[in-house]
Amino acid sequence: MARVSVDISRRGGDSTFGGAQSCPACKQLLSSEQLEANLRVCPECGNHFRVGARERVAQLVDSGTWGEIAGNLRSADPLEFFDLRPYPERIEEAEYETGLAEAMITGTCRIHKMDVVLAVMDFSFLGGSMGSVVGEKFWRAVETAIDTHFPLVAICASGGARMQEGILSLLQMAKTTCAVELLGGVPVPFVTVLTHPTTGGVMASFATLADVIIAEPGALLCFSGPRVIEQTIKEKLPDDFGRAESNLDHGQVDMIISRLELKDRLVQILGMLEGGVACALEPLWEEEESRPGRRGTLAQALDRIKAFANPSRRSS
Amino acid sequence: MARVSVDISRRGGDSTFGGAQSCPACKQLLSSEQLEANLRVCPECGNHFRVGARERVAQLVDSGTWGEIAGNLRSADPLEFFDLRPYPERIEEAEYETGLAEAMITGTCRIHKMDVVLAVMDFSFLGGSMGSVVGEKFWRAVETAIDTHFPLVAICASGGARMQEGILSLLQMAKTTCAVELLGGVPVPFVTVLTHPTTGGVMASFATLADVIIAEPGALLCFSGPRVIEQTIKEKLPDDFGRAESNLDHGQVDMIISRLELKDRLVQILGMLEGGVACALEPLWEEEESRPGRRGTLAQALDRIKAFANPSRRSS
Amino acid sequence: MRKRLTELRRLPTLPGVHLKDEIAKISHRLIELNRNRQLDRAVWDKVELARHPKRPYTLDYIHLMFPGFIELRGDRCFGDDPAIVGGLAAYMGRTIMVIGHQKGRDLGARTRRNFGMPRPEGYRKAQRLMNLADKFGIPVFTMIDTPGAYPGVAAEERGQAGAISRSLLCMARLNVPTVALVIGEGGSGGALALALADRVLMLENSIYSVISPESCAAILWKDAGEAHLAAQTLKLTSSNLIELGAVDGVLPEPRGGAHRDHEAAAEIVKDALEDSLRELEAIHPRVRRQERFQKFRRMGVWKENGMTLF
Amino acid sequence: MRKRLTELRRLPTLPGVHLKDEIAKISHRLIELNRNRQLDRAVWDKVELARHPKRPYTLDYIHLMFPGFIELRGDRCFGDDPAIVGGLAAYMGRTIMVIGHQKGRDLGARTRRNFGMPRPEGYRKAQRLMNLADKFGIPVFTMIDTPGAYPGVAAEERGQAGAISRSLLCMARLNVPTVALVIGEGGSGGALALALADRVLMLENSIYSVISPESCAAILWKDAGEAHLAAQTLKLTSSNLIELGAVDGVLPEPRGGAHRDHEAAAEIVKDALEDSLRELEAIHPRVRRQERFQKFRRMGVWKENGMTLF
Ligand SMILES: [Zn+2]
Ligand SMILES: [Zn+2]
Repeated sequence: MARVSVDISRRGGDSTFGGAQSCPACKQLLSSEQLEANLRVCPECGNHFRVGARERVAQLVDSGTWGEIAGNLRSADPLEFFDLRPYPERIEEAEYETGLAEAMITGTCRIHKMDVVLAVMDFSFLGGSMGSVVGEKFWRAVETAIDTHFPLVAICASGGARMQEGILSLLQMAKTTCAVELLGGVPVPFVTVLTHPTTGGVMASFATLADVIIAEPGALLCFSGPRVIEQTIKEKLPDDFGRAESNLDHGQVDMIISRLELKDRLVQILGMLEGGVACALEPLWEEEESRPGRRGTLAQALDRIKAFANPSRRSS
Repeated sequence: MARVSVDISRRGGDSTFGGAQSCPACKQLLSSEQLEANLRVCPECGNHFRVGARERVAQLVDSGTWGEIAGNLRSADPLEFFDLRPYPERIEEAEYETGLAEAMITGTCRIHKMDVVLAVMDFSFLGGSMGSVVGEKFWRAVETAIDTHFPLVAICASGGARMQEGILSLLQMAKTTCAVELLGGVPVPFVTVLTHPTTGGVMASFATLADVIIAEPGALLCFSGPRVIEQTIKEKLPDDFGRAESNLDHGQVDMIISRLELKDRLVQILGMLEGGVACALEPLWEEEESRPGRRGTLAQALDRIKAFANPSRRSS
Repeated sequence: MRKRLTELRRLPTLPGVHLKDEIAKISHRLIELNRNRQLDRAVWDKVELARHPKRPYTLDYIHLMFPGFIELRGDRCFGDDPAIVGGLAAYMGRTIMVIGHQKGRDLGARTRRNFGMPRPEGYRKAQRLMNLADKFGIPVFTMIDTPGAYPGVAAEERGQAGAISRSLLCMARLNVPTVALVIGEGGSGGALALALADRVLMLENSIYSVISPESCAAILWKDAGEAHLAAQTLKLTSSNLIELGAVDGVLPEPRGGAHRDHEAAAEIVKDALEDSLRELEAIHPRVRRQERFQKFRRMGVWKENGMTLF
Repeated sequence: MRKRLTELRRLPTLPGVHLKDEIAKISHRLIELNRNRQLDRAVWDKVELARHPKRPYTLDYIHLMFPGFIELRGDRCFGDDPAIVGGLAAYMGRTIMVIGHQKGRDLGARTRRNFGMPRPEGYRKAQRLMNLADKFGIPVFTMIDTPGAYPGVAAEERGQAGAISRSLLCMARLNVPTVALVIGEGGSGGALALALADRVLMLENSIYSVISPESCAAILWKDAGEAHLAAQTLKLTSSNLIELGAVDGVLPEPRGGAHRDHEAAAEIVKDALEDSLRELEAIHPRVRRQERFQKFRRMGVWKENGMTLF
């Protein structure tokens, strides 16, 4: 499970420091400002650097619309876990270094004026590992989505389960899955964006249970990380193992979307799914049982669909 | 589709003639009586010869319990199909040669005292091809199963759709599928036994939609027949292509059962599924909506389950 | 003469009597008599139109009919089959799930899309998308254009038959309205797998058949050269099929065929889809399902107690 | 001393000041102080018992508990994975669906069954069987005994992650009662995939963990030799887990461990299954599902507004 040790150095390294750095893919020297302005996508070669959770929110969300959910949750230390260092110390350090309280932040927001519940993971917080707080935050995000009927978007980045919470971290896979099932019963649209890297327990629970699964280019997406597999088969894996492109070929994700297009595309996809929900909630026949829904959103949904500025078109 | 031309000579040839014949697998000379007494399984090597529909009924059904359903259906000639010979003439000849009215017979019966609706196909009637009559007979068998709550067993043997009925034969795939969906809504258990050969439209409709799929040893089970594939890839296929054993390895069937055990096993499997149905129909909580069921069959089902004389056991 | 032939066939085979040549001769004359060369040509023209390399394909219709389309890929098991495309489309101010065979226009695309011959992954992707549509109350629109499911060893091993049967079951099960349109070649079970719909429509110059004329001729006439005759005999044109009750409607094509004017063809399809959905959405989902079952139940012609029933 | 370590770590890295050695030394002393060698050994004994090669496996329990068992195979997509077995079992006068990891007893069986490490096909078979059980109102009983899902390239390509997540979703969705029992090694997501149940039980000497002690030691202690310490730290024994609220019950084993007396162990499991099902079947399916959701919702420990919540 906990694949905190996934090798991410090849993909971009730590992107939160200031100053210039060279793109690991094309070696181009890039200033921090340049990178940030381009959503941390290399302007030369399109390599996607990692993005922190707060920065991701800033990239996606209409300014001033973010309302954090469950921001006051903090990890406890149920196992009194101590390896080379005590778990609380690791947490403290992660808080100090990332400015985050946990590996996931959740909130309501608007994206291109569309109401959305958003959950964003941050790999730099203990490898984006999923412990009790991540599980509970995801659950509350789902609850909010069910209450408001806002669609849920989860931006994933995780090395897997958080070993330091032992079995309780494993059980977050069950917990988040139950949440997805509840969400599907409404139904409220659920879309995940899998970013580099998403592996282990997150990949094997809510990340792959979405209605539509989007991957970022080049992202490593797998259950067992390359190192674990290399140890098993005693062979070096090819570079494209588990990458987004390979996942697309193998039918595991719906599409790969460049971060530069993500915001527009997300709204299109959610609008499409909403369009179905909205129309289905305006029945032409008499209802036999009352159904919790939100009448009157049809027009809103239709407006969104009509408003497609840049429809995606592919030819043969 | 219509794979009437599937090569079946390797597997046993025509087994309905009298006199001695040699087993195509082990070359042993076998008398007709010997073969019939052993359910047309070679006593030497276990090779399964083809069985006609009437003989299959005799093998499986408790004596005197067969009540045919829809025995008065006959093929029409909606397309006025004429190739080298008119379709009605082909039908007449098949009737004459097989003593059957169509490629499937259906009826209610008891198998080891268990009420069952049984549909049996006969490959010697125009290659077991599925035309309008086969589709309608299957539909009526399903209707009977829904009305009586008797489980449905279909013994399949078919080269595919009956070309001479054109599109109407293709649409029998849709028709039989709709029937399966209706049956599943009750639910009534549905088990298929795939015998040599089952291919084309039958394989791609009700044959593979059963709750439990049983295959006879060595049976060729596929969608496209070996000849069609050989023409496509310009290579000779291996002998085991599409055989029951390969289907089992590839996860397409639940089990392979020797014809000598089929009757006992069928009743065990049906009893197991019935046990679930029966128990599920005896709720411990109060029902909110009335549910069509058959109370009182619990004891009957339990008796069947308890009566397992030879439970199947496998060790590691 | 036909009677004579039947009698000849019934004669017990006696040693030394060689009836085979005689039978073959009479058969051949019968075929010739039976042949209507004019009809033959007319039908074969339709076959060629249905397969015309410039005919609009699924993605062309999607491009022309919908202001927005988001392709969804993969079966979540093994792969993504480019021989079937599908996704969410913006349609008349709402969402629709569009799924169809895609043959590919140029050689590269044709190879990649396997000439529109799906493997099991394609049918599993279709099922996934249909279930997604059902969850959100999104109607399903399928376009059919395939020579048939791909006949390959690996496709068989991964369960081609079960992939088709479960695609059929999935369509039988849907609570949302479903419309299927044969836009080109409706070949065998590989086509039907996407055509168990509330409304099954055909374009005027499309064909829909249990087997390709070529294979049929090879099997029944023992001569692939008789494909023209087989095509005529199989009754695979839109006018044949509407007469047989196998499809619910035929859409006229622009003069000369859909390949002459893609835009006009798309306009016709769009209107037909709108009409069909308006009709279907007025029906309660449960009733719509029942009507779907009853429609396919009625497919077939047989004799019962001496009467021919449709 | 722990504080001193933390402070040292917080010091900004100054050129010429080499704190790493200092930190490592203090860390090491802390590990030594923290280590409870007696507990260490007791926990490791459990790990070895849980992996004992003579311990009863899923098929042994099936053999001993049920008068009849019909194995059902295949995922209908790609293959049949012998690392997971499943089928219909006759149980207390009714039917039950039994599904479990199977490690294999001798070398041949171990190889064939991949040491109980499933590929995606195994989880897809499990889903198929659970859905079949749901259709017929048959309760589901799972037995968990795996080092984990198989880490292989092909398994990844065929969607190991999605196969596990959908197995979890399938179990979350079931309307029938579900009972899961960890009989040996409950390793990671590959174990959990079969353990999202109304009742999750453990045998006394089984273990259930987010990661194997060996891997955990290699990652966190940078030393696979610290597996004993990792095992103790991970709290993976049945008594740890019941204390953490991660499982609903622990079943005692025959004296010395289940491997000493398979029959007695099977008897214990049978009784526990009976009790669990009696309890669960008295609950309305909808309520049972809700309780299942609520149970897993409560899994986890966190601080909120300064209070620690369970
Ligand atoms: Zn670059
Ligand atoms: Zn023999």
